[in-house]
Amino acid sequence: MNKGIYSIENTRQLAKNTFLTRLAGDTSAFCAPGQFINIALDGFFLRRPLSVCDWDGEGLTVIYKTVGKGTKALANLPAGTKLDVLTGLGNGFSVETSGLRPLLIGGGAGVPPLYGLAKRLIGKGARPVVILGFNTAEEVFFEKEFAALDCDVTVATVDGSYGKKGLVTDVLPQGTTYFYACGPEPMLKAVYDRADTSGQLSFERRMGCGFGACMGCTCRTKYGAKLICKDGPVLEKEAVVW
Amino acid sequence: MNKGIYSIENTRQLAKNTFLTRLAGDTSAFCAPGQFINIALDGFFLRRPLSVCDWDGEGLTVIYKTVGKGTKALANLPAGTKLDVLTGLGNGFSVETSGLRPLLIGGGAGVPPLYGLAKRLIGKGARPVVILGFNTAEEVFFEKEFAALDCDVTVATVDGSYGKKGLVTDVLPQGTTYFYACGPEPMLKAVYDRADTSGQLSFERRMGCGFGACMGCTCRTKYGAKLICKDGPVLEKEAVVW
Amino acid sequence: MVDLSVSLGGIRLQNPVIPASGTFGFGHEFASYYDLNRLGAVCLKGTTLHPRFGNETPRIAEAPAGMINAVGLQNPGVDAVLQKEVPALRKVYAGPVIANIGGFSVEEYAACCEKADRCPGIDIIELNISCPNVHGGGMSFGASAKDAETVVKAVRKACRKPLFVKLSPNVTDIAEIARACEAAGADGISLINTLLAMRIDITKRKPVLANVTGGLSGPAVFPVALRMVWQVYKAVNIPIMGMGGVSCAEDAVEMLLAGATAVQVGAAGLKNPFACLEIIDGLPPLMEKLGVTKLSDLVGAAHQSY
Amino acid sequence: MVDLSVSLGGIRLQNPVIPASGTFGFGHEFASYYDLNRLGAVCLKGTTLHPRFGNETPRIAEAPAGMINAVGLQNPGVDAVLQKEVPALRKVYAGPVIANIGGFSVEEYAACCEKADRCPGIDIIELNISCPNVHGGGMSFGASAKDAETVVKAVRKACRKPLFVKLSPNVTDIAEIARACEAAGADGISLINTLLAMRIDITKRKPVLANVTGGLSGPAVFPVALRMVWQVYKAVNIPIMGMGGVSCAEDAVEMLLAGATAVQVGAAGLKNPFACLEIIDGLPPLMEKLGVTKLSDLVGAAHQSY
Ligand SMILES: Cc1cc2nc3c(=O)[nH]c(=O)nc-3n(C[C@H](O)[C@H](O)[C@H](O)COP(=O)(O)OP(=O)(O)OC[C@H]3O[C@@H](n4cnc5c(N)ncnc54)[C@H](O)[C@@H]3O)c2cc1C
Ligand SMILES: Cc1cc2nc3c(=O)[nH]c(=O)nc-3n(C[C@H](O)[C@H](O)[C@H](O)COP(=O)(O)OP(=O)(O)OC[C@H]3O[C@@H](n4cnc5c(N)ncnc54)[C@H](O)[C@@H]3O)c2cc1C
Ligand SMILES: Cc1cc2nc3c(=O)[nH]c(=O)nc-3n(C[C@H](O)[C@H](O)[C@H](O)COP(=O)(O)O)c2cc1C
Ligand SMILES: Cc1cc2nc3c(=O)[nH]c(=O)nc-3n(C[C@H](O)[C@H](O)[C@H](O)COP(=O)(O)O)c2cc1C
Ligand code: FES
Ligand code: FES
Repeated sequence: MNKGIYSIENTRQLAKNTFLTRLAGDTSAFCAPGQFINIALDGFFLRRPLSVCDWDGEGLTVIYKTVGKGTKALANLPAGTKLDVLTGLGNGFSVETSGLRPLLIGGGAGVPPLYGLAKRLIGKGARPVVILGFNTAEEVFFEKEFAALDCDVTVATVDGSYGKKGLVTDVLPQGTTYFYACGPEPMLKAVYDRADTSGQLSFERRMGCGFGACMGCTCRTKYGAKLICKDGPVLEKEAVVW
Repeated sequence: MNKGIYSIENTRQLAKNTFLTRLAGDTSAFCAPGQFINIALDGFFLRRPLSVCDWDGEGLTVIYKTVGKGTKALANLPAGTKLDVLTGLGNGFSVETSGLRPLLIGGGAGVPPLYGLAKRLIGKGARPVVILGFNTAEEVFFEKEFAALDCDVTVATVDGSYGKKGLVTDVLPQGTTYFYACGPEPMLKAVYDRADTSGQLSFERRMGCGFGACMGCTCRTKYGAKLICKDGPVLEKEAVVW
Repeated sequence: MVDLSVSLGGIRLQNPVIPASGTFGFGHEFASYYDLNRLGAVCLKGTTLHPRFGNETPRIAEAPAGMINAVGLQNPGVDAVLQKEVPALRKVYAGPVIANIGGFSVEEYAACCEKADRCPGIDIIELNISCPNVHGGGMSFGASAKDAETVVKAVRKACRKPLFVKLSPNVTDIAEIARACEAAGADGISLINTLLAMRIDITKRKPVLANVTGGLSGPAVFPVALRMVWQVYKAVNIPIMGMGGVSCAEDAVEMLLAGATAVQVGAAGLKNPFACLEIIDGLPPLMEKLGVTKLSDLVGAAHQSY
Repeated sequence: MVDLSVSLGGIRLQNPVIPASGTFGFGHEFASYYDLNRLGAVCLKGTTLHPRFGNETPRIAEAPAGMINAVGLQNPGVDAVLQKEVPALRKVYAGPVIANIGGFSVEEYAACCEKADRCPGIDIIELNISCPNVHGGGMSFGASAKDAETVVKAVRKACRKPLFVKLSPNVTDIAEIARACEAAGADGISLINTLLAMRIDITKRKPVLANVTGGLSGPAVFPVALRMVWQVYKAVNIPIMGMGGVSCAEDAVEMLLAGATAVQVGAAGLKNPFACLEIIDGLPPLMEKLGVTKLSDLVGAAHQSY
C-alpha cells in the first residue's frame, strides 16, 4: 500500500458511460495485475475502489463505468487535477498457475484488470484467450486493445447487437488451461459453475477502507472469513463459497 | 438577491493574511455600497459572507482576511475557478444623508466596503475623510487606493508601526458632516460613543443564510429585533443598542 | 406526465416538497425569488403564544456537511403571525399552509394551537414538541412518550385541523414516542427536528454559540433522519413528513422510500434559496429514470421485503 | 518542547491520539505503515467471548461527511485475540493497549472482561455496551442507565484494570447513563459509538446494508459527539476518551476543550491510514499557535466560564 498524490493526465470516453483515466504518479506499490487503487474524491467521504487496468513506471490507468455520483465526478475532473490515491491494494491475480492457454473472462466493468493481466501472461509466454461480455454494442470497449496484444478475443453481448449473442458462458472455448474471471457476481457464479479448469475470480464489496482495517468487505470462503480488500479481491476457485 | 456562478479572475495578496479577489459575473443585484455577497466553497456547508469592496458592469471585488479554513481555501483557489455566489445582499450604506464632508472609518477587515462607498460619495460631490485602522504596519492595505480617489486618508496602527499610533478614535478629525463605520464591534462601539454627528455602522453576525430566512443573525435595535443580513448589515446610529 | 401529488392528512399537495419550519420565515418574504405556488406546501416559522426574541447571538455555527442553529424560536407571537404574516402569505400563495407551533407548557401549546386552528389561512398544524418543558424540568416534551402523549392529547382537544407532531431525534426510542402521539390522536408525524450538538472555538476556548448547544441539521443528519423515518413508518399508520438533510431529488425519493409521504427542506434551502424548486424540478426526470409515474407509489416502498 | 502526554485511569499516554476500536484491526497489521509506537495507545477490534462472523455484506454505506458500518463485531473470539493477536501486536508495539469488549449478556461481558483483565499485554479495558442485549429485548445495555449499571457492576467485579465504558449516543440522556457507569465503578467513559443510521438504494428500492441499519461515524457526527463529551464531562469526575469524527489536530483540541482526556480516531483513519500520525504531528504546531505548552491543560478548559 502506498498513499500518494496522483495527477490526472487525461480522461477519455471509451464507450457508453465508460471512461479511461490515466493517472501520473508513483506505481511502486503494484506487484500484480488485478490489484486496485482507492481514490479520494472531493465531496465524498469514502474512497472509490477501481482495479488498475495497467501501469508502468510513470503512472497507471483505470477504466470505470459512471454508475453513481462518485464515478461521474471522477470522469468530469479536468486534466491536471491532483488526487489523493491509495495504490497497490489487494492481492491481484497470480500468473504462476496459468498454463499456456489461460482463459480470461471479463464482464462489463470487470474487463479492465484483465488487460494488465493479459500483458503479464503474454510476458511470461502464455497465449490468453479472452472473452469480453457486455449488455449491448454501445457498451463494448477494449476489444481492439486485447487484440493488439495478440490475444484471441471474443465479444459477447446479451442483446446480440455486437459480437456473439449471449452471456460469456455461452461462448466458452475448449482446451484452455486455467481461467481468470472478473465481472458481476452472477457472471462469476456462472463461470465458476461451468469451468472445467482451476482458476481465479475477482470480487467486489463495498469498502470502508480498502486496506484491511474495517472488516467491511468480508467474504466467506472455504478457508474462513476473508477480506476482499486484502486477502482478495482475487480468490482461487477452490476457496470460493457461493 | 441574485444567485449566480462567478468566475475568479484573479486573487492577489494585499497585506499580511489579506487578499483581494476579483469575481467576474452579473452585478445587477447590487444597489448600494456596503451590501455583501455570500460565497459557497467546496467542503464547507455554510457560505462565507464578504462585503463587496467595489463592483462594475463586469464583476466585483472582495477583500478578506484569511481568518479560518474557509477564507484560506478561497484565497488559494486558482483563477478560473467557478463559484456559486449570492450577490446584492443586505441594505448597504445610504449616501443620501452624508453631507459634503463625510467621515469613513474602517478597521481591518472592515475597510473594504468603504472603498465602494467613497467612490459613490465622491460621485455625488462629497469629499470623504477616511481613517483606516490596523493592528500593525504589515496589515495595512488600500491607503493608496483611497488616496487615488482623492480622499483625505489617515492610517492609524495600534502599535504605531505605520501612520499614526493608536486607535481610529484617537485620530478623529473635526468638522465632518456624517460618519460611516465598518470594523470590529469594539471599534464600532468606540466610534459610536465618540461620534458628534449622525452616521451609519456596518455589523457582522454569523449567518445561516444571508437572505433573511433563518433568523440566525438577529440584532437588537431601538426599533426591535432586526436581521443583520437583510435589515442590515448597516444600521443607522440612531437604531443601535449596545 | 408523471404525478407528483401526495396527500397529507386529507390535504392534497401537488408535490411533496415543503420548506421546513424556521428556514423560510413566513414565506411571503421570498415571493420575489420564485412563484411560491410551485411548492407542495409552506411551513411557517415556529410560533409561540407570546413573542420571543430567541437566544443571544452567535446563533449559528458551522459543521461538516451541516450547520448548527440556536435561534431559540424567535417569533412575533401567534397573534401577530395570524394577523399579519399569514394574510401576507395568503396574498401571494394559495397552496397548503402548515403552522408550526412551539410551547413551554401544555396549556401554552393548547392555547396557541387553538388560535391557529381557527385561522382560515392555515391547513395543517405541526406541533413542535422539542421545546424545553418548563414544568417537566427542562427536558423536551418530545423526550418521553408520556409527556408527548399528554401534550398531544391536550392539543388534539383544542384543534380539528390535521395535526402533525414533530419529534425530536434526541431520544432512545423514536418509535415508542411516535406510537404515543398516534394513540393521543395525531394525524401525522413530522421528523426529525435537529440533533443536539455544539462547537467550541479553539482560539477563544469557549463554545461558538451563545447558547452553548444548538441543533445540527443539513446533509450530515440525513442517514439518521432516514433511519428514524423508517422506524416510525413501521411503528404507526399515520403519514410522515420526513426531513433532515434533504438536499436533492434523490434524497427526497430516499425519504419517500423509507416511509415519508412528504419531505421538508431546511438547511439546504438556507444554502441555496432555490433548493425546493430544484428538488421539485428534479423529481420528474428522476421518476422517469426509476420507472415511476405516480410518486406516491414510492411511499414506504423500501419496506416491502422487510 | 511541548508536552503531549495525558493520563488515562493512571496509565500515561505519550499523546492522546488512539485509533478507535474496529477501525485498526488488532494493530499489528499496520506495523509496516509506520512505527506504531508513535501512537498514544492502540484500541483493539471489538472482541466477544465467542468468535463471530458478523453481519452479511454489504456492511458499508456512504454518508455525507461520513460512513455507515454494520460490521457486526466480526472477531475471532477472546481466546484467539489474547493468544494470537495481542502477542503479535506486542512484538511491534510497546505502548498502552486497550481491549474493546462486546457481549450480549451480563455473564458474557463479565467472562470476556475477566479474560482480558488477566492478559498482561492489555492495559485498559473498554466495555462496549452498545451491543444488543439479548436478555433485555434487543435494546442495548447502553440504552438505559439501569442496564448500564448492571453490566458495569458485574464487569467491575471481574476486572481490576482501568475500566472505560463506551456509551451509545442513541439515547435521550447521555449524562444519566454516564453517571450510572461511574456509580457502578467505571474508571472512565468512552464516547461516542456510532449513531444509528441507514441508507436506501433508490434504484433497487431497498436498504443498502444487508443489516438494514448501521452506525454513522466520521466528521458528520463530530458536533454531536462534542456535545455529548461536554455533557458527560459536567456529569462525572472520571476521564473521558472522546471520539466521533475527529479528523485533524484542531478537532482533537476541540474534543479536549469539551472535556476529553484522549481522543480516538475511527473513520478518518479508514479514509487516511496515516490520520492518527498526522494528528499527532499536527498537535505541537497547533499548541504553539494557541500558546499552550502542556496539552493536558486544555482538558475541559472550555467549561471554565460555564
Ligand atoms: C476491488 C474493486 C475493484 C473495482 N474495479 C472497478 C473497475 O475497474 N471499474 C469499474 O467501473 N468499477 C470498479 N469497481 C466498482 C466501483 O468501485 C464502483 O462502481 C464505484 O465505487 C461506484 O462509485 P459511485 O460513487 O459512482 O457510485 P455510488 O453508488 O454513488 O457509490 C456509493 C457507495 O457505494 C460504493 N459502491 C457502489 N458500487 C460499488 C461496487 N460495485 N463495488 C464496491 N463499492 C461500490 C461506492 O464506492 C460508494 O462508497 C471496483 C470495486 C472494487 C471493490
Ligand atoms: C455582512 C458581512 C460582511 C463581511 N465582510 C467581510 C469582508 O469584506 N472582509 C473580511 O475579511 N471579512 C468579512 N466578513 C467576515 C467574514 O465573513 C469571515 O471572516 C469569514 O466568514 C470567516 O470564514 P472562515 O471559514 O475563514 O473562518 P471560520 O472561523 O473557520 O468560519 C467558521 C464559521 O463562522 C463564520 N464566521 C467566522 N467569522 C465570522 C465573522 N466575523 N462574521 C460572520 N461570520 C463569521 C464563518 O462564515 C463560518 O460559518 C464579513 C462578515 C459579514 C457578516
Ligand atoms: C435556522 C433553523 C431554524 C429552525 N427553526 C425551527 C422551528 O422554529 N420549529 C421547528 O419545528 N423546527 C425548526 N427547525 C428545524 C427544521 O425545521 C428541520 O426540522 C431541521 O432543520 C432538519 O431539516 P434540515 O436538515 O433539512 O435542515 C429549524 C432549523 C433551522 C436550521
Ligand atoms: C468499521 C467500524 C467498526 C467499528 N467497530 C467497533 C467495535 O468493534 N467496537 C466499538 O466499540 N466500536 C466500534 N466502532 C465505533 C468506533 O470505535 C467509534 O466509536 C466511532 O466510529 C466514532 O468515531 P469516528 O467518527 O472517528 O469513526 C466501529 C466503527 C467503524 C467505522
Ligand atoms: S474495506 Fe476495510 S477491511 Fe476491507
Ligand atoms: S443569516 Fe439567515 S436571517 Fe440573516
